[in-house]
Amino acid sequence: MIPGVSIEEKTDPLQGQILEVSMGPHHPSTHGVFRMDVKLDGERIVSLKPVFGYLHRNHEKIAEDVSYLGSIPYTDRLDYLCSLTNNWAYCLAVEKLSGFEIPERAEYIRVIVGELTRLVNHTCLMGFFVQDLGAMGTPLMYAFREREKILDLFEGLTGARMMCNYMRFGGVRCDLPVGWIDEVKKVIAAFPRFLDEFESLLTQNEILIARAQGVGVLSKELAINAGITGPCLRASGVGHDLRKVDAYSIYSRFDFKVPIGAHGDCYDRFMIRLLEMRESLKILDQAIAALPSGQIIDPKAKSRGLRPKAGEAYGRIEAPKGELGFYLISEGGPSPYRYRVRPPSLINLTVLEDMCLGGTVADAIATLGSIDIVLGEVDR
Amino acid sequence: MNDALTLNGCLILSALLFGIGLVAVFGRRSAILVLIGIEFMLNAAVINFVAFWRFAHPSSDGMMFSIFAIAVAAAEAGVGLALVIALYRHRRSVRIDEIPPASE
Amino acid sequence: MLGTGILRGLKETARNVIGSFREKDRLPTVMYPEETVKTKENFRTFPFLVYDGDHAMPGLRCVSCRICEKECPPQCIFIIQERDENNKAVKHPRVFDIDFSVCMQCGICAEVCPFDAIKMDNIYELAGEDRFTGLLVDKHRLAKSNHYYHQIKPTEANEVDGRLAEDKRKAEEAAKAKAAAAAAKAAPPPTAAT
Amino acid sequence: MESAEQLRDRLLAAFPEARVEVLANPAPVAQHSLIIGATHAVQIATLLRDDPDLAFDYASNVTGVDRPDQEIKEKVTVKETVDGEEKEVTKEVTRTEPGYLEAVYHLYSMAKRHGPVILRLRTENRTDKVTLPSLTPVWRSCEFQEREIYDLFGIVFEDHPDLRRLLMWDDFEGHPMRKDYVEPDDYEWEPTPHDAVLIKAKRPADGEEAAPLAP
Amino acid sequence: MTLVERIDQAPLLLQRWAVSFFPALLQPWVAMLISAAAIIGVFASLFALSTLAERKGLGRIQNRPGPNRVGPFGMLQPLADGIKMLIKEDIVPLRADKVLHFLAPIALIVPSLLVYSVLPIGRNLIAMQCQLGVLLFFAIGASTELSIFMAGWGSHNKYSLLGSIRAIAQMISYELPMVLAAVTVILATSSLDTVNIVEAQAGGFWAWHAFTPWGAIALLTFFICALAESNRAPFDLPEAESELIAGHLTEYSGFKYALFFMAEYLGMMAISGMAITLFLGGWQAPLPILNFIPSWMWFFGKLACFVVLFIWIRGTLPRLRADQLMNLAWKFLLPIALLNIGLAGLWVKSSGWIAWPISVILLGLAIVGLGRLLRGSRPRGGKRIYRYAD
Amino acid sequence: MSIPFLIIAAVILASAWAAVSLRNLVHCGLCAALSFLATGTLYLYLNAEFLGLVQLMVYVGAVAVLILFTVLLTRPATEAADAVPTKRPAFWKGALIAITVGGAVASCLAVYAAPKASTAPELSIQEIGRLLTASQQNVLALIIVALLMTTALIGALLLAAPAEEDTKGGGA
Repeated sequence: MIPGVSIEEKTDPLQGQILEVSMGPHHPSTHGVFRMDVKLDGERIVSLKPVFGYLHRNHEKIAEDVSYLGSIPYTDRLDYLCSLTNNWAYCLAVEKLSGFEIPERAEYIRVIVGELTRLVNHTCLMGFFVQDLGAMGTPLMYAFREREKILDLFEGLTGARMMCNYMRFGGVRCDLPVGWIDEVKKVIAAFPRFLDEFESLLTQNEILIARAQGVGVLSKELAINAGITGPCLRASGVGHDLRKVDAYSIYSRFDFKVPIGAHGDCYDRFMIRLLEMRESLKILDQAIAALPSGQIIDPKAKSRGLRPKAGEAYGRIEAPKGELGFYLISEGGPSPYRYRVRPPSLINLTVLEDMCLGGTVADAIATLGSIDIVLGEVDR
Repeated sequence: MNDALTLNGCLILSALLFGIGLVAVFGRRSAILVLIGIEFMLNAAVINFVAFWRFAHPSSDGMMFSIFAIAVAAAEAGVGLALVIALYRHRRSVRIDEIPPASE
Repeated sequence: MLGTGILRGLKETARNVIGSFREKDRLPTVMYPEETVKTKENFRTFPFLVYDGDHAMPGLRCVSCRICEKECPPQCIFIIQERDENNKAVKHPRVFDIDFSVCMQCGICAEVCPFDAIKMDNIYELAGEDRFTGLLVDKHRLAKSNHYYHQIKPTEANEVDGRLAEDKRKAEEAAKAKAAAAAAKAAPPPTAAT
Repeated sequence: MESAEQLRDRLLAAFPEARVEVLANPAPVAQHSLIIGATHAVQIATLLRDDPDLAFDYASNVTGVDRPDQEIKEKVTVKETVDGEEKEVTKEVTRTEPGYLEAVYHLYSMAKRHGPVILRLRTENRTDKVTLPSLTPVWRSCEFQEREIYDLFGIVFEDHPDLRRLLMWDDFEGHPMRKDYVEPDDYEWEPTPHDAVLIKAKRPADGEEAAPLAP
Repeated sequence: MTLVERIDQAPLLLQRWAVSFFPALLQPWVAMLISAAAIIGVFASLFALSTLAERKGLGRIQNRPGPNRVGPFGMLQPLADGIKMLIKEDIVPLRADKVLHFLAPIALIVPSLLVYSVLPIGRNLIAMQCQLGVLLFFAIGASTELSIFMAGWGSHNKYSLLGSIRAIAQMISYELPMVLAAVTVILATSSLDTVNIVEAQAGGFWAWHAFTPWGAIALLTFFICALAESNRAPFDLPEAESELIAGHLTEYSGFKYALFFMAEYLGMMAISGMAITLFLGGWQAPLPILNFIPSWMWFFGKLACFVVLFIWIRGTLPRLRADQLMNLAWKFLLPIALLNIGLAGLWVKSSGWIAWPISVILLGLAIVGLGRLLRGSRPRGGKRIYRYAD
Repeated sequence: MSIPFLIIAAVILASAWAAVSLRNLVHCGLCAALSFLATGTLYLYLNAEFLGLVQLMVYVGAVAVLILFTVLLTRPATEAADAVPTKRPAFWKGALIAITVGGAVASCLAVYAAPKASTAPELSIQEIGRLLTASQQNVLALIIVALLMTTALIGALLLAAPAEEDTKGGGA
């Protein structure tokens, strides 16, 4: 007798027994406190229910209590790997709500830090993904090594490595320190070497190919219908990138391409991120070359005591994980009447079960790793 | 030190082991246990072969028989356990009193 | 062929092993308590109160306006204004507490302070034995001299000093003008009072 | 892309009985929205998705909004007979606008690259049993977001395939995002010196002693 | 006896010297005990060293220095680990099968140590010369599966159970090609005695079995199986920390965990030792002029190379999936090992050089073909080309 | 009787009895494995080293593991069998028959004066190999056993493979 293993007899006599395994919330590869209620037939998954909310702090309710400005540090903590793009999306929504203009220089700074954030996120994710596939942390360490350099840049600019709290309505908080751009140039110049190293370490590795190709396949139609965004969507073959579609900020001025996959499996999601990083480097090069001088914040805009007129606005950007949107309803008060985050991580999880069914536990781990979730954002 | 070792001892051991195997075959319902019993009985036979080889050399037939017996026993175990699994898949049971007649 | 990708991977890791002995870039670790990485000038952790001059309490720039208390997103600042014997408000905090266990180091207090009285520190070794004791910091522990501020953030401090001096100059001018105006009012001949 | 008014007309042409109204948005961005009656919501959503011109294949964001009952004070001039004499009296009348819960859908089109179209579905009232049709059968992306709204606002979405609480635990009571939600005082006391917490800390819980104050 | 020979035979001479203090009746027993103690002592300290090497090596692979606090360069880290393990609380799950939970590590460590008795560590340095050495090695090694099963089942944990099911399936599957790879050597030397096998490879590295076509392939097969048998990356599925947390080790702590850990390393070194014995000339020096270096140093040097290789691979590769693992064993390694036996037979019968081209062609074809087959089990393989959206 | 023999015999019999009488099938399997192990030791003791090691490899390494694997695979059924305990009267009836048979044979043997072997036979592995291939009967038997085992392997695979396609290799 195996005690503790609950067995659900299925009616189909040819099937084996069902083993229910609760993976998480304390599990090494669930990317935070995340749980998957998995039902296994042998090692094959017959049902998988994601369970989360362990990190739920009702961010939206908090934001309805604090001022517009006071929410910015909270947005840092949504997707704690890319606080700057979270700031950006929120500021974009507020700017739409109150009609602030953003000075040129601030736009360029935003693009630079936003793309650096994308690099941070994608390096991390790729490290985590390969870690989930069982590599003893080596790629993760390489990824972290590079990420640290960018975090150093963030520290120099914003004063914090992860919780940057940098953008303000109508611009950014402070101007670039002396010599910062040169450091960025140095980091960017060294970055392709890391990407090459990563590629030669992993992309042709037979084990990675065997583990990732054909695993966790997401069809194009389902991806669109389920609102999947970001690299997951593009890996399924949809060329949808808000930097092109909405061309928000000044993205229309840059020459970059949107890589898309054809198979929609874990390997494509992995490779799309790798290719996206190369495109980000291109954008960074152009943005740094064209960085104008001038104001960094709209003089009309005020951060403290902002009371936008009644109305509502939905602002969205292409965050590294997908479409990050903020929906704000103002009633004219000092804090939003309704504040809503459209978290890409949460919505990308919708199809986790569809992608994992029929695969093994190991596949589910790989798929989860390739979706790229951050629980701070899923739970809010 | 082997002075006191007799053929009789080995044969009695083998007989008792055979008896225990029989207990499983007759007394237990689980097909797996019945297979274990059969393995014990085969082991008892092999003990006999080895004992006779040991005490009745120069003939090496006992050894040859043992080798073949072990080989056959291994094959038997494999097939037997595969049967148990097949039975389980179809009947959700490994009890021999629930096995249908072959004609069914 | 099967296995070439694996061999390439092995080559890559081998290069990193050798590189870790030769390149600083491939062994970025420092031996932490003995060695530390120098933080950037902008680096911020917890807030502190700036005072001018040599004496902390009289020199506090804080006027207890409570803007930071209101703006602090996690509401970790707690201020009670000083009152004199006539129960009249004095521009000085009687109690100024910050709960570091709640503070999220966002720097909004420093940003919104109109008097440049609260700034962000760069200390980061604040480990305590439990959550509560030692992390509720009062104004005596928060107060740090302008000199210290200059040490940790020279650029920013110079800028602030310049601004304060400018403000002071303007205030003095305004006061002078006011005095002059008052004097002018008192004395009938209206002289030019800028 | 069509304006909200054009879209309303188009929808009304397709479903004459349906309730479709434009709600103007005074903010500079001017993303106007359509208020949709619950009865035709699924049909309208399907039309929006499948019409080749519109092709709103992607529901980006689903938001719950709580509008509690509002007391509106108005000055009304009435004719009254006072002391046998008829005269106009200005009186202050308090009128209660009934509250409702709202689900707001932001739709975009990936194929046509336009949007957003904002749909608003409103409930009748804001009691505990309020239902709206689920749009999950039309857009899978609503699945978790509608569950979240069910969890945090208490709107029951009919025909939702798997309507369970999403973020709160299953036996949690109440809907935290509603405006009138009162948080239960079951927190671990923390020595934040702020008024609210101090008051909370001072207040003895049921039958318990007051928590000790910070030194 | 020259000095070189003396140093070469130093362990043996020491043993004889120690034994001579005992009465003649006890001498064989004492000799046996000394051998056992020497094996346990040497390989336990090697275990400690290899954990340090592993942590240091993985550290360097991952661009960090590894343990460097305890003692000079962190050399005393294994000691600190050992003390920590010893004084840690031993936790047994409430509903565990206490007896099995307790017995499993013991049942694992005993065979892991026992197999060393047939490994020739140097010239004349073997604890038990036995004409069935190779068979003994595999027969004893086979029983470790049972203890892993006991650990997994006794822990009363689903992850442990899944881990032990995987472990058993994996070990059974990989034992087959491993034994078949060893059979080639037995075929070539017509002996099961490890000492004879080593002696058959005397003269220089060209005489080692690894430098024959069948030997090279058998060594490769054997090595892959060794990775799998000792549950090392990329075949560490039974403990797969990202999937099964630690498989059968999940519920173990303290000294029992240390025993499992030790058994893993002992197993790894034993299999490496067997690979050295079978294919890489055992304690033989690669060139006759290098014979002045003691034979046991050659053995340990080769062993160190294997350990480094194990660590290197662990630091580089992701993990395979259970079914891919099985496919690799049954659809790739097993056919190759079978073909290889035939080639070894051909080699023995055809006395050498004619077998070279035939072997190379046949093995090349087999590897390429089976590799295709293995890749073919995936929907699409190979390099992908990515497009860009407009 | 020699003491080592008695010890080995006691272990064989005790663990075999435990294997057939314990409730928990996993324990049964493990006891059976112990019994097989002790039998292997007996062969070693009787100078049949090759056979002893083969016994170890085949029975402990393969058959016992297979038994345990089967127990795991058919777990719910075995659990059910546990819930309804083996009918004790039936068990004792079976035991009675078996003990009668075993005891009768054993008691007959106890009084039979068998020849005593003065020296242990030496049979090296090379000789075993030669014997297996030298006489024609043995070669024939070897081939038949090989065929049998191949058939058994394929048969076992076919039997145990699930009806639908299932890529899991290995197993029984």
